[in-house]
Amino acid sequence: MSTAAVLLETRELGARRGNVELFSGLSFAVTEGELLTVRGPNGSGKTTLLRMLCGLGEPSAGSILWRGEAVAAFDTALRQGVIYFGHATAVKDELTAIENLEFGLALAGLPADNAVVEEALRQVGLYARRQVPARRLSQGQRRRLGLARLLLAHQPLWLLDEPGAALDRQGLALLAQTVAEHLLRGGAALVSTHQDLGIPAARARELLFQ
Amino acid sequence: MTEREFFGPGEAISWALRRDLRLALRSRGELGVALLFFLIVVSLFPLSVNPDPKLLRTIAPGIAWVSALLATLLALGRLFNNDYADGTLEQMLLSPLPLPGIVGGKVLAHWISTGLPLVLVSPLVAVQFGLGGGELGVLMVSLLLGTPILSMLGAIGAALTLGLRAAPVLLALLVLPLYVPVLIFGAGAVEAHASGLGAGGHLSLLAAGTLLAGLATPWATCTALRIAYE
Amino acid sequence: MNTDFFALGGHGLYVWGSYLVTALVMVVEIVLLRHRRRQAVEILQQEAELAEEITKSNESTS
Amino acid sequence: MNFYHYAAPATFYPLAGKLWPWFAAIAALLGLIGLYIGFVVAPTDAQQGEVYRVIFIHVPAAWMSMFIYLVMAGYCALGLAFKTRLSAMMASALAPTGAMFTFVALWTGALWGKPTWGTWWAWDARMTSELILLFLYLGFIALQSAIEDPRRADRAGAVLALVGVVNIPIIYFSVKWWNTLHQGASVSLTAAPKMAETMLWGMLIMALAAWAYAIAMSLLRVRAIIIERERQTEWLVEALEAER
Repeated sequence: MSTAAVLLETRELGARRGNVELFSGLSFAVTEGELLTVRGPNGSGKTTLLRMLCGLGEPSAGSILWRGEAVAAFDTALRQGVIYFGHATAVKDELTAIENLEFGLALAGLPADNAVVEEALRQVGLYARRQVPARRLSQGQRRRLGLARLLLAHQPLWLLDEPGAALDRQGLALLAQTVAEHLLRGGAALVSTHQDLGIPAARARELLFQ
Repeated sequence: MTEREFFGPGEAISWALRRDLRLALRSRGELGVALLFFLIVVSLFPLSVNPDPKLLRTIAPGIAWVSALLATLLALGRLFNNDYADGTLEQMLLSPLPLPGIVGGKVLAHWISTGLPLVLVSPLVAVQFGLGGGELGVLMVSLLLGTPILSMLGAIGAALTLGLRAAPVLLALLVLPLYVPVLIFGAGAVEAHASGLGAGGHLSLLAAGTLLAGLATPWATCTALRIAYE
Repeated sequence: MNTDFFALGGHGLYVWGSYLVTALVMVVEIVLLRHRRRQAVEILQQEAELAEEITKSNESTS
Repeated sequence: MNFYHYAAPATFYPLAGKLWPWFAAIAALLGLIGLYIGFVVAPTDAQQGEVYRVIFIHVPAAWMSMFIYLVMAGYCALGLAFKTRLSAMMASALAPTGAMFTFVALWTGALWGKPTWGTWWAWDARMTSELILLFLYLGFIALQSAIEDPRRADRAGAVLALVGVVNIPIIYFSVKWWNTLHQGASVSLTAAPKMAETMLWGMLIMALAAWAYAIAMSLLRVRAIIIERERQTEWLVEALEAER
């Protein structure tokens, strides 16, 4: 087995929604350079798990460890080391594509200098629309804006919830490439998806939810 | 693959301030509504009581303050709701930037875009109600010192009612009782000045209140926001 | 007991009004509380019955 | 035998079941004694005549309304700090009783004020603060009932109660500063000699009765809350079975 460092670990993790148990006794670890794909039907708790892991919500049982240390919800270390890419795009209608990306990067604690931001927009194919208010972008283009943020992210762990939603084939390829490069740099990713994203990874595992 | 270790509150405040002010500028229409609401409510009072100049001058500060309270309340919905709906708020909670700083910056931006305009249009109230120059000055200073407290306390209520169906009504029920001291000192300052007692005491208490609220409320608001997600 | 006791120097209405409304509010509180408990227990029983039915139907189908 | 043992709903539910009848009995007994002192033993007041007898519920109700809010805030702080579910449940259980006492204090205050000062309502510091206290209680109850997830309801209510408890003295002093119309506090150490000793005793006993009543009510209510929250737990089904 590899000797890569463990980034995130869960021990006997459990979650409830109201009085219904979503999952329990979930223990796994994510190491550097590893891709963990979470699969399962709607309502099985995939999103709940991902939100819990980034600190948005407390488990009903068990614990989460970040680099070997137990962390609570909204833990500082977790907030510095993890990027969460959820259903909501966090794109502001009133701001232009370039402003959205700059504010998004700054919020994630990433440097947002102009040349880099423009290059990222060029890569996701939004350079021509960079000055357009986001209200006039399509759903897929909004997701691409999120992708541009990922391109520049250097948090070690990425939690991606249905990252392929609303993306066209070219967008999916770009997503796969971005995640693959992140893994090569020694990052790790936890991806919940229904599609096959075709991310090339040296070490990949699947987590199946019933 | 290293993460930056430290982010100061100044960075967070300036991020939220720049962003929310830019958003406010882009949606000026919405801001105008709160301001217009303030002016309409103020104008309703002389029509509902009696246009006797002496009476109007007596009730003017109270009316200006009650209207400011209501206008702030009306605008509070915007503080977190849009960010909640489009997912930006969860990114703020997950951001390595300190949350109290982000919240502080947001509240400051909210005050600049909704509270400060009220201060600036208050001379219109003075004209409508026949207030003298000195009284107007005290009214403006009291609004300037007091409306930040309204925004800061209101932020706690807005965070507590985040995403609830009954949020607007509930927000009023939660926040208005807490506004009582601000109302008393704010309106009282003008009265004290008019009766020759001097408004210094009232105004310094308002200033102290703003300072205290500025120190204490961001943390309460952050706790309330996190509770809404947990 | 005489009428003086209830009249309370002409202020009987105020005094008894206070005490009666207090008693009334307390009774209302107790009634609401009983209602709340009964409702909670009922929901609990309904849920238990529902769970039983589900297990039964599962047994019969399998 | 530790704090966490008794803080578990499973242990507290039967304990509360055993305790509440005692507090209810104490409340009834002390209430009867207090009423007897208030109406039979205590003499007619020289200045106010018979109407002062409202004091035997007005003052205890006003004390309880403030005391319960403080206790509630204390439970809320405990719940936020240690995430003990029971303390949050206790806070929710106390709120309606606190609101009830606040209403009683306002109602009896109005009925006392009319014959004594000739007005049902005056905007003095104590009455205004009491009114705002009622709004704070109602806001707390409304917020908790508007939130479906019990954990969020508990914690949001806790933040509100703590903000409220910081504000109550500020509200009180601001209103006091604004208007000092009312007579001074009826019971304070310096003013005590003004009042006949029997009156004081009556009032204290009534206050103790109100205190026991509040405990009995909150214990009963916390039991109902536990039933609502702990639905599928085995111990609860057994406990309910045993009670039948």
